[in-house]
Amino acid sequence: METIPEQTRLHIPQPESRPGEQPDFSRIEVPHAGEAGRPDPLIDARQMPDLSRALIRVLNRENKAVGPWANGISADTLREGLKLMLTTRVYDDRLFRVQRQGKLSFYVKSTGEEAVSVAAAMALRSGDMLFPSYRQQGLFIARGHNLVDMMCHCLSNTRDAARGRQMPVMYTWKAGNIFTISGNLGTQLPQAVGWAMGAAYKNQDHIAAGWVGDGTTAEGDFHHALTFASVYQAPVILNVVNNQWAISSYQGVAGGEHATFAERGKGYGIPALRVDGNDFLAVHAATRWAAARARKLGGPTLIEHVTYRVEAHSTSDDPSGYRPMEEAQAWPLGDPIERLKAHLIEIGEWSEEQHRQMHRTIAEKMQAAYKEAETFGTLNDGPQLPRGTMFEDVFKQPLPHHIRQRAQLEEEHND
Amino acid sequence: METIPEQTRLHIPQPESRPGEQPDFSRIEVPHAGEAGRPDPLIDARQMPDLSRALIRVLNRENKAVGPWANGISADTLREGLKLMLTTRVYDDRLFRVQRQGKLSFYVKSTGEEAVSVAAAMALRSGDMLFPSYRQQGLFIARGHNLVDMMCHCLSNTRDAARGRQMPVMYTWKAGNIFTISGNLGTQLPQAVGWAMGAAYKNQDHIAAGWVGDGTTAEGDFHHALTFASVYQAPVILNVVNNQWAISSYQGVAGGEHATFAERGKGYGIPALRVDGNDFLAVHAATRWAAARARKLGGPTLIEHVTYRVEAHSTSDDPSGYRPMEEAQAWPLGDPIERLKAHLIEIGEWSEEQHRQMHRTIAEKMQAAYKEAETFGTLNDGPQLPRGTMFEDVFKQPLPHHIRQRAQLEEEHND
Amino acid sequence: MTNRNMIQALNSAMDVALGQDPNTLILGEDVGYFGGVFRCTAGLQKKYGLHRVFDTPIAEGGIVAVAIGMGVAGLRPVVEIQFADYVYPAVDQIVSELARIRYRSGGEYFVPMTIRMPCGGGIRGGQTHSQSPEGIFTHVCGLKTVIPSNPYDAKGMLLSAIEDDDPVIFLEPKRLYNGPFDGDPDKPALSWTEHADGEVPDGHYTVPLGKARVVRPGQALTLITYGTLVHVALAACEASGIDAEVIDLRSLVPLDTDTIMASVQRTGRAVVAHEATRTSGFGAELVAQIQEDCFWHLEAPVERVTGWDTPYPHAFEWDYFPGQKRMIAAMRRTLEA
Amino acid sequence: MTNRNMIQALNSAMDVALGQDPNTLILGEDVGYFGGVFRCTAGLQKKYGLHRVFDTPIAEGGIVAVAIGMGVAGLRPVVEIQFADYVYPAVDQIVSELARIRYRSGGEYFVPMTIRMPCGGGIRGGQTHSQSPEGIFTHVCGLKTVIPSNPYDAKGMLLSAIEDDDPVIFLEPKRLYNGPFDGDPDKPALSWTEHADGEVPDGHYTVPLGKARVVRPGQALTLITYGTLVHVALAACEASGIDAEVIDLRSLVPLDTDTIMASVQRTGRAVVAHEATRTSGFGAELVAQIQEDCFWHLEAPVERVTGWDTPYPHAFEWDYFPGQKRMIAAMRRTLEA
Ligand SMILES: Cc1ncc(C[n+]2csc(CCOP(=O)(O)OP(=O)(O)O)c2C)c(N)n1
Ligand SMILES: Cc1ncc(C[n+]2csc(CCOP(=O)(O)OP(=O)(O)O)c2C)c(N)n1
Ligand SMILES: [Mg+2]
Ligand SMILES: [Mg+2]
Repeated sequence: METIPEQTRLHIPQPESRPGEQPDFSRIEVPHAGEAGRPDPLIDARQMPDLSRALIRVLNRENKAVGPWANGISADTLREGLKLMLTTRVYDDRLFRVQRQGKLSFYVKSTGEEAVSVAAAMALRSGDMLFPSYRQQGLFIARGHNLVDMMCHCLSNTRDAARGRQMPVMYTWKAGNIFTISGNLGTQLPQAVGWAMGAAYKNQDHIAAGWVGDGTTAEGDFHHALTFASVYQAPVILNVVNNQWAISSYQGVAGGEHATFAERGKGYGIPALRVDGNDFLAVHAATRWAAARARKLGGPTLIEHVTYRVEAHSTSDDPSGYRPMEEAQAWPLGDPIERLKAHLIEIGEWSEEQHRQMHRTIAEKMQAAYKEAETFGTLNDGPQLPRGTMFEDVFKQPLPHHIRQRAQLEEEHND
Repeated sequence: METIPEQTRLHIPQPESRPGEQPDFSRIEVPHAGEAGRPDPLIDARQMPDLSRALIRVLNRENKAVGPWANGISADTLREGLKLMLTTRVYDDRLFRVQRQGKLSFYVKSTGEEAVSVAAAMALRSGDMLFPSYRQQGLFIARGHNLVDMMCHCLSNTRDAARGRQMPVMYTWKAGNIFTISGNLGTQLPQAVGWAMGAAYKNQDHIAAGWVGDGTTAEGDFHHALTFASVYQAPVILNVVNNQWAISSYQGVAGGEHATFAERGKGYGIPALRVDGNDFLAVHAATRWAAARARKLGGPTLIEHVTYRVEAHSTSDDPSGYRPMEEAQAWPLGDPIERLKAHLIEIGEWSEEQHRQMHRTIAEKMQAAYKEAETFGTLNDGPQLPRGTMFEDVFKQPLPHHIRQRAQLEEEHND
Repeated sequence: MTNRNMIQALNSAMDVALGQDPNTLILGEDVGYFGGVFRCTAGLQKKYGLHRVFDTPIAEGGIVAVAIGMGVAGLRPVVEIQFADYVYPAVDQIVSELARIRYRSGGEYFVPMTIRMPCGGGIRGGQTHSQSPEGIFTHVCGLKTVIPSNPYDAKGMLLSAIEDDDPVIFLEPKRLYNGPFDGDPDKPALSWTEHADGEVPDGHYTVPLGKARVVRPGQALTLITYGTLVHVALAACEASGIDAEVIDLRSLVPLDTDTIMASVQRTGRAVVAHEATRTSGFGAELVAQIQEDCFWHLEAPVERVTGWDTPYPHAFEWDYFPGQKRMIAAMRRTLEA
Repeated sequence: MTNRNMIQALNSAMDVALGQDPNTLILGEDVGYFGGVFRCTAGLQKKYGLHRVFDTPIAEGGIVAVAIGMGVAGLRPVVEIQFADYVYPAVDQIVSELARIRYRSGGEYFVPMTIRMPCGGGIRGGQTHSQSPEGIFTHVCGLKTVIPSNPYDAKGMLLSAIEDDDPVIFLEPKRLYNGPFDGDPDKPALSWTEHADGEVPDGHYTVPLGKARVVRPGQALTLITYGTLVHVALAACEASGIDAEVIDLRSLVPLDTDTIMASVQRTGRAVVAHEATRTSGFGAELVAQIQEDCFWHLEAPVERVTGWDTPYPHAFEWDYFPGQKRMIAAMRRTLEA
């Protein structure tokens, strides 16, 4: 039997720090806001300046919006963005607590990543189709989905649009043009490309956008999305939310050690933007750029949003087992809500008092919404969906064996 | 019902020419030989000059070896390469004819692509492990596999190492460190990465090399190979043989319209070389560079070999249905055998007479080999493998149901 | 009415579908200009335009994924997988997505996709051009799985599949493309020209999914099969003189249990036959259902005639293939039990 | 001998395997520093080093592919797929490659890989954290498919799997990780502490693959099952007073037909039970084989107790789950037939 020496030639990527060690984000280069150039959205991909290693930032240290990506977004829009991000955060906090009370089986927060979804949704048109992963609840909130409906989904209750079939957070909202979220990572990205191809086929100028995490970029689906998007020049925005972690694996395990995720686009001739994902204005501007490009038949764009997963992966996870507790505080790109708030205050369009007031209003609304949601039942209590509905929607019409099985199930409960 | 306008917004890639039209390879830029620089093989990937849009060429129009990639390969080695390429071509021609006689079920030629495999095999060490696709028969020939054995495989006869289970051309040769070829495209590339990881794990300095076609790069496996190779810095060479066609689909359908296949490497921080695949010296030099890099723990390299599939995809295919007949002649990078021969003559190390003589010798050897191979049977005639062997090797030991089924099969034939 | 082989019948079905619904489109490897490696889509790109019938990158998972997106966008994609053996890279998109989208979205979203793929052996394709993976798909709720055995059914069923709002796995026994095949490779190949089921209407018609067809009424036993083996079964009856009732299932999910059970209850004996590997093949499901529904009528164990539990080996293709001998032996065992 | 839950037993098996063979290594999502989302590999990276137990990119197909390459290089990879529901992206590498490499290479190459994956429902995981895909793997020749029901078997079988020179699909019923589960979610959860099969030797031992275990001898009928349902079956016998012989298959391929058939031939009645979807599930294969081998002994149709032909719905988890009621009803039907 051979023995394997301790000193192996196999490179195993390791994060900068583990529990008990000092957080270390020195690998994250933070260029000055305004530094990255902004090419014309219809620039030939071959002429595209390399923004895949840049970091597009708009808000500078003085909380001012600077540089070519600062595109004159109105204070009203910014306030709306602030409200939607805060709503998302309060929503997350509320549902997290509900989960801890045992009323939800599971929950996933997006704390710290609210700009990624809220700003993107605001930069798109309502007819554009969205294919999120499970951490973009901000898209639903920004598109104005009813909070009660969202909560009812998480409670799998009688008002759940998914009819009790999905775990919490895997929303579906056809009226809002957001696709049913999959528990399987990555599958939705090439689907977004297909939807975009369909829109182009039908000569519509709607575009599609999809989101995956840094970890998920390793799936074959990611490659399929980029390949098909490039081949058919599909009007689609492919978003990678690099929140540094995939459960316990840091982004280097997904291949972030030797290239950025935005750089993946280069290999397919797809323009790529690497964006400060905690800078609302930067995410908004980048999404607008990509949307303009796609809508005018310029083809797909890949956007990497550099952000940080502040909380646990999900309620089933405890990150103290694999990363320093203090890492979130050490994150160099700050908090998207705090930064946008500071910007609005800086430009004289907001105040601490207004902010407190808004927070209060949102919290009250959330409280009321949750109360209402519970009247439709929880997983364990209150009104329940009829169990027989579980046999519906497997097909458009139940097949004979579904009818038989449904009857058998009812019988089990009549005993 | 909506109607879809003729003028769709969906981009469908189209080749430059179709049957009846003039072949047009103006998209293939052919830079001067010697132009591309040659960095040190251990260069940091971040510092790597971009050779993924270049075309590394050594042989110039005067048939001289020029530039930094001309690395003083001996005339003996070149003559050996010439012989092996010619052997490969004669082998292909012979087996093609055997197929047309109805003695093989199927055959795949590599005509015009002989340098890609022969030069690569010669640039590697015998302990390096190869994971080819079905069009790299040159690897087996260059590593000295017995031609009779190869033919016996194609005949599925009593001396077939695959024991009659594989179609022709899907060789297996463990003693030669070449992996059993798969009929499923792309699967072998991440396996090559895994083998390389295994070698590194065991602290050996063997490396692995895998080959896929341009069309195959679209499979998720390709992405897995690049991702894992990058993450673990595996000592592996990932070869893309861009022969312009994937059955009837030109390379643009695989995503070659908006980037080269070598460029895919960029997105993963994997150094990439784009090579004139019909230039024996260029393929050899590029492979040596990548091998040196991998062996010294510099990590993976992606090599795109720009070449042309001169013949039909396989004996089941007729290319006159989808590309101009004259396309092969219009191919701007010439023929690898002719070019190496001309170089050897140019440097005074070869002559037409020697070439004719060599051709004759090879043809005779081939003839003799085929005669010998047939003595072990063909698919329809002569000695046959016992049918019961089909139940072996499903598992290391047959399971009880295999023994039962084997008996049942024998009974069928005893009736 | 025109005499058509199965390739032409399939082509005609797609021609009709493209003609009647601008939201129908065809995509797959080599299906565009070239018309598919088996020529099933020949001429359709020329007739309907580049964007209606087009080539894809070689990435089965990607093809199904983008077709899902198209379906969600309101189109009706018809996908060709070049060989059923190459469907595995798409299994995640088929199982985790295509089959589940209607369900997991509470009925909000659905994808009316048809996935065509040539299956089965008999063309010396070896282990990677001969597989019959229907058993896997029948285990996945949310998919319909069908397999015609002749040109008439092929066209009518393909139109049904395309018009169906649920995803359909449409398997095409490639050995039947050019003619019926009775399992004897040494006999000269037959063509569909002389066969009644080669008479195919030119325009639109459908054969419903979920209806089996009794192709040979009989008294001695019930032989339940589909695809290529339908023709082997008929030949086996002829050769052996056994008066079996031969049922061509045509559709595995939905399954026409009425036709099956009525026949077995009458004959009291059943044989099920398929080309796929035996263990956990669809034959097992058939046996399980038959013994559930016909236990008191059965006078002998239900026999399975199948491919072996090995890959489909190149040199031993005809040893793997469940031909007449294997079928007759099983029928005899059933009758003698 | 130490009392261990199933997680600890699996961990101990891998600990032994890593300790005895430097060519054994473990890879998968989150298995390294963190020790796996179910903690099965906890502490192993620390004990054996970074390169022996490490995290992979999230690409199940890539994981299996590189593990194949490692196996060819002479290593013995143990792969964790985080949930069985996420194995589908790896199906091509498993079916077309892993299962076929020994065969297609004429025995030249082989890959001694074990693929572990938690399966089954009962933890409110909804349709993407509850699946039991064993039926798909049992249809693929060249794969062994096994599933333990307790800590003792889990460790012994995992060591057998790792030491086996053929690829093994190793399913772990996640509802059993922390204790036996009788199917009643309203009862307080049990732990393995009080269970005899929670006593697990510390060092090396094996439980052979292919041997079923009679967990309850009985006369009235034979109840054949595996995984979580073994415990449901025992509770169902207790609750109903039916004297069933309960067989824990442990291994589906290879299948211990001797134990099954001997029992059914004695009792004359059989029920097969699994959590997976009914149609084309492994239960169908069991029924098919039982009626083939025991036809003349059977006094009633073989009943199947299974999950329904729907995805595993989040809110209706316990309506989907084949619990004691469904099992008792089937046993009664069998007895009353
Ligand atoms: C195909 C598949 N494999 C594995 C999982 C299990 N899983 C769920 S989330 C997750 C990590 C994803 O990380 P990332 O893509 O970075 O997204 P994030 O959670 O950070 O937003 C994993 C491995 C899954 N859901 N699907
Ligand atoms: C997974 C899979 N899909 C499809 C096929 C069918 N097929 C065989 S060869 C081929 C074209 C491959 O083209 P390319 O990769 O460019 O290689 P080349 O034949 O040009 O050498 C196709 C589609 C296959 N063998 N495997
Ligand atoms: Mg992440
Ligand atoms: Mg090619």
